[in-house]
Amino acid sequence: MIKIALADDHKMFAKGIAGLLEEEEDFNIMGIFSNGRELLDFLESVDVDIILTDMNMPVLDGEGVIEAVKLLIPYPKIIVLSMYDDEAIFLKCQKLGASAYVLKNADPDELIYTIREVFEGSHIMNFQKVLQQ
Amino acid sequence: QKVESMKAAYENTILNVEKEIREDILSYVGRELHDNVGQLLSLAKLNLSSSKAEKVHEGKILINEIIREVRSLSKSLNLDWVESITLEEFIKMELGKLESTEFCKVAFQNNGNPLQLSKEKKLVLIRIIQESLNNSIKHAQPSLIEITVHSDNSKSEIAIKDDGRGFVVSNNSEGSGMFNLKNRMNTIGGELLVQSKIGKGTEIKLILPLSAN
Amino acid sequence: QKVESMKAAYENTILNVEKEIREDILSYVGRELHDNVGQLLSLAKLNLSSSKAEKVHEGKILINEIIREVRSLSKSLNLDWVESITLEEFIKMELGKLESTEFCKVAFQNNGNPLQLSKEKKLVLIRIIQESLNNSIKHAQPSLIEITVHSDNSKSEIAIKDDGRGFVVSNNSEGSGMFNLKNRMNTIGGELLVQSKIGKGTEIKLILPLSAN
Ligand SMILES: Nc1ncnc2c1ncn2[C@@H]1O[C@H](COP(=O)(O)OP(=O)(O)OP(=O)(O)O)[C@@H](O)[C@H]1O
Ligand SMILES: Nc1ncnc2c1ncn2[C@@H]1O[C@H](COP(=O)(O)OP(=O)(O)OP(=O)(O)O)[C@@H](O)[C@H]1O
Ligand SMILES: [K+]
Ligand SMILES: [Mg+2]
Ligand SMILES: [Mg+2]
Ligand SMILES: [Mg+2]
Repeated sequence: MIKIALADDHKMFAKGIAGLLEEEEDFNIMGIFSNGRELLDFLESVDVDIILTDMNMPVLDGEGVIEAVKLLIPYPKIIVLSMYDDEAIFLKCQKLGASAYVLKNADPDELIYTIREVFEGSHIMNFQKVLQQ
Repeated sequence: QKVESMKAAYENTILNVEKEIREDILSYVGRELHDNVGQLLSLAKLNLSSSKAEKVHEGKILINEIIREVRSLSKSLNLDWVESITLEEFIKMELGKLESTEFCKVAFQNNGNPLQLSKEKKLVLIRIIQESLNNSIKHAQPSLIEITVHSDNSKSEIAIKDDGRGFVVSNNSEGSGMFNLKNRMNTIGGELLVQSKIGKGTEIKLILPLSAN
Repeated sequence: QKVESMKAAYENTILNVEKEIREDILSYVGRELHDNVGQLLSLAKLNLSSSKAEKVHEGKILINEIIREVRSLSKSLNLDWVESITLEEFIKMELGKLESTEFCKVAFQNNGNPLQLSKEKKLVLIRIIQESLNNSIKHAQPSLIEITVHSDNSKSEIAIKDDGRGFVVSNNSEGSGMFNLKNRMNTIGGELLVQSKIGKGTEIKLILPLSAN
C-alpha cells in the first residue's frame, strides 16, 4: 500500500483528486488538507509515504511544506501538483527537495504513474517532460 | 477658483476610483480563471478519463459547475453591473464571496430607507467598502465581519466592523491608505470615522448627509 | 506655464490611454469568456453526453482546448504584459489574433534597429495601433492588413496599411477618433499621417523622432 496525504486549498479539487486516487488498489489516501499547516500537524502523528502538495495555499504554501517536511520528517517523498508550467518554480521545488512536479492539467495517468515511480525511487525530474504531460 | 479646484478634486477622485475598481476586477477575474476555473477544468479532465462510470459522471457535473463560473465571471467583466446594482446588493455580494472562501463569518444588517445615491457616490462608496474589507482581511484575523446600513431622512450611515486584532488608530491613520479613504469620503461631502481597539476589533463608519446624496 | 499645461496634457493622455487599454482587455476577455470559452464548454458538454465513444473523445479534446484558452485569458488579464512585451511583439500578437479569426491576411515587416520606447510612449503607440486596426476591421473590408516598423538613428516609423475601400480623408478626419489619435501622437512628440484613397486602401503612418523617444 502506498500511503498518501494531500494538501490543496481548492477543496473541490482536493476531494476530487483524492477520490480518483482512491480508485487505485495500491493507494491509500490518509488525509486531505486545505493548507500546509494542517498537513504538517497531521504528519506529526501519522506516517505517510507520499505527500501531494499544491503550490498556492494560504497559511503555509507548497514551498513551506517542502522545506518543513525535509527538515522535520525527512521520510515522506513530496510530489508538487501545480498550476504553473513555469521552469523557475519547477527548479525551486527541485532544489528544496521535491521528488516530482506534475501539472494539474497533465494527462490523468501521469499522476498515478508518477506516484508509483516516486514511491519506488525511480522517478527522474525533468522540466521538458513536465511540459509534455 | 476654490469651486474650480474642488470640482477638479472631485473628478480626480471619481477617475481614480473607477480605475481602481477596474484594476481590481481585472486581477480578480485573472485569479479566478487561474485558481478556480483552471483547477476545476483540470479536475474535470481527470475525472472524464477515468474508467469508472461514476467518475465520468462527476466530470460531467463539473463541466456544469464550470459553465456557471465562467458565466458569472463574464458578467463581472461587463462594468454595467456597477450601474445596475444597488449598494446594498453590492455589499451582499462582497460578503457572499468572503463567506464562500470560509475566511470568516459575515453578517449584513440593513434598516431604514433604501440608499439613494448618484452613480459617482456609489462608485466611491463601493471602493471605500472594498478597501475597508481588504484591511479586515489583511490585518485583522477576525472571526466575524459585519456591515450595517442605516438610512433615515437626514443621513445614510454604513458601518464596516470586524472583531479582529484592532490597531492604534493615531499611529496608522496618517499618510496611508486610510488617509486616502477619509479624503475620498470628504470629497463626496461625507465623513469617515475609524474606531479601533487592540484585541477588540475595528469599526469604519461612513456617514453621508442626505443633502450630499 | 505653457510647460505646465503641456505636462498636464501629456499625463492626461497617458491616463486615458491606460484606461482605454484596460477597458479593451475587460471587454475582450468578457467576450472571449462568453462567446468562445462558453461555447466550447457547451459543445464539450454535448459531446460528453453522447453515447458514442468517438463523441466522448472529441469532448475530452475540447476540454484541453478550453484549458489552453483559459490560461491565455488569465495571462492577458495580468497587466504586467504591457510592461514585459516589446511593441514589435505586441504588433505580432495583434496580427496573430486577426489571422486566427481568418478576418483577412496579415503581414509584418520589421527592419532597422529595435524600437527603444519609454513605458508611456509604448502605451500610447499600443493604443493608436489598436485603434487603427479597429478602423481597418470596421470600415475597410480589406484582404490584407500590413504593419511595417522601421527604426533608424533619427526616427522610428510605424505604418498600418490596409488594402480596403479607403475614404476621403478631409471629410472624416476632423472631430473624430482619428483627430484624437493625431493629438495623442503629437503629445508624445510624434506625428500621425493619414493617406487614403477610395478603392485603394488606407495607410496610417506614425513617426516618432528619436529625440522624442
Ligand atoms: N481592520 C483592521 N484591523 C487591524 N489593523 C488594521 C485594520 N485596518 C487597518 N489596519 C492597520 O492600519 C494600517 C494602515 O492601513 P492602510 O489601509 O492605510 O494600509 P495597508 O492596508 O497596510 O496598505 P494598503 O491598503 O496600501 O494595501 C495597516 O497596516 C494595519 O496595521
Ligand atoms: N481604414 C479605414 N478604411 C476605411 N475607412 C476608414 C478607415 N479608417 C477610418 N475610416 C473612416 O473614417 C471615419 C472616422 O474614423 P474614426 O476612427 O475617427 O471614427 P469611427 O471608427 O467611425 O468611430 P470610433 O473610432 O469612435 O468607433 C470612419 O467612420 C470611416 O468612415
Ligand atoms: K484504494
Ligand atoms: Mg491552491
Ligand atoms: Mg489597506
Ligand atoms: Mg474608429
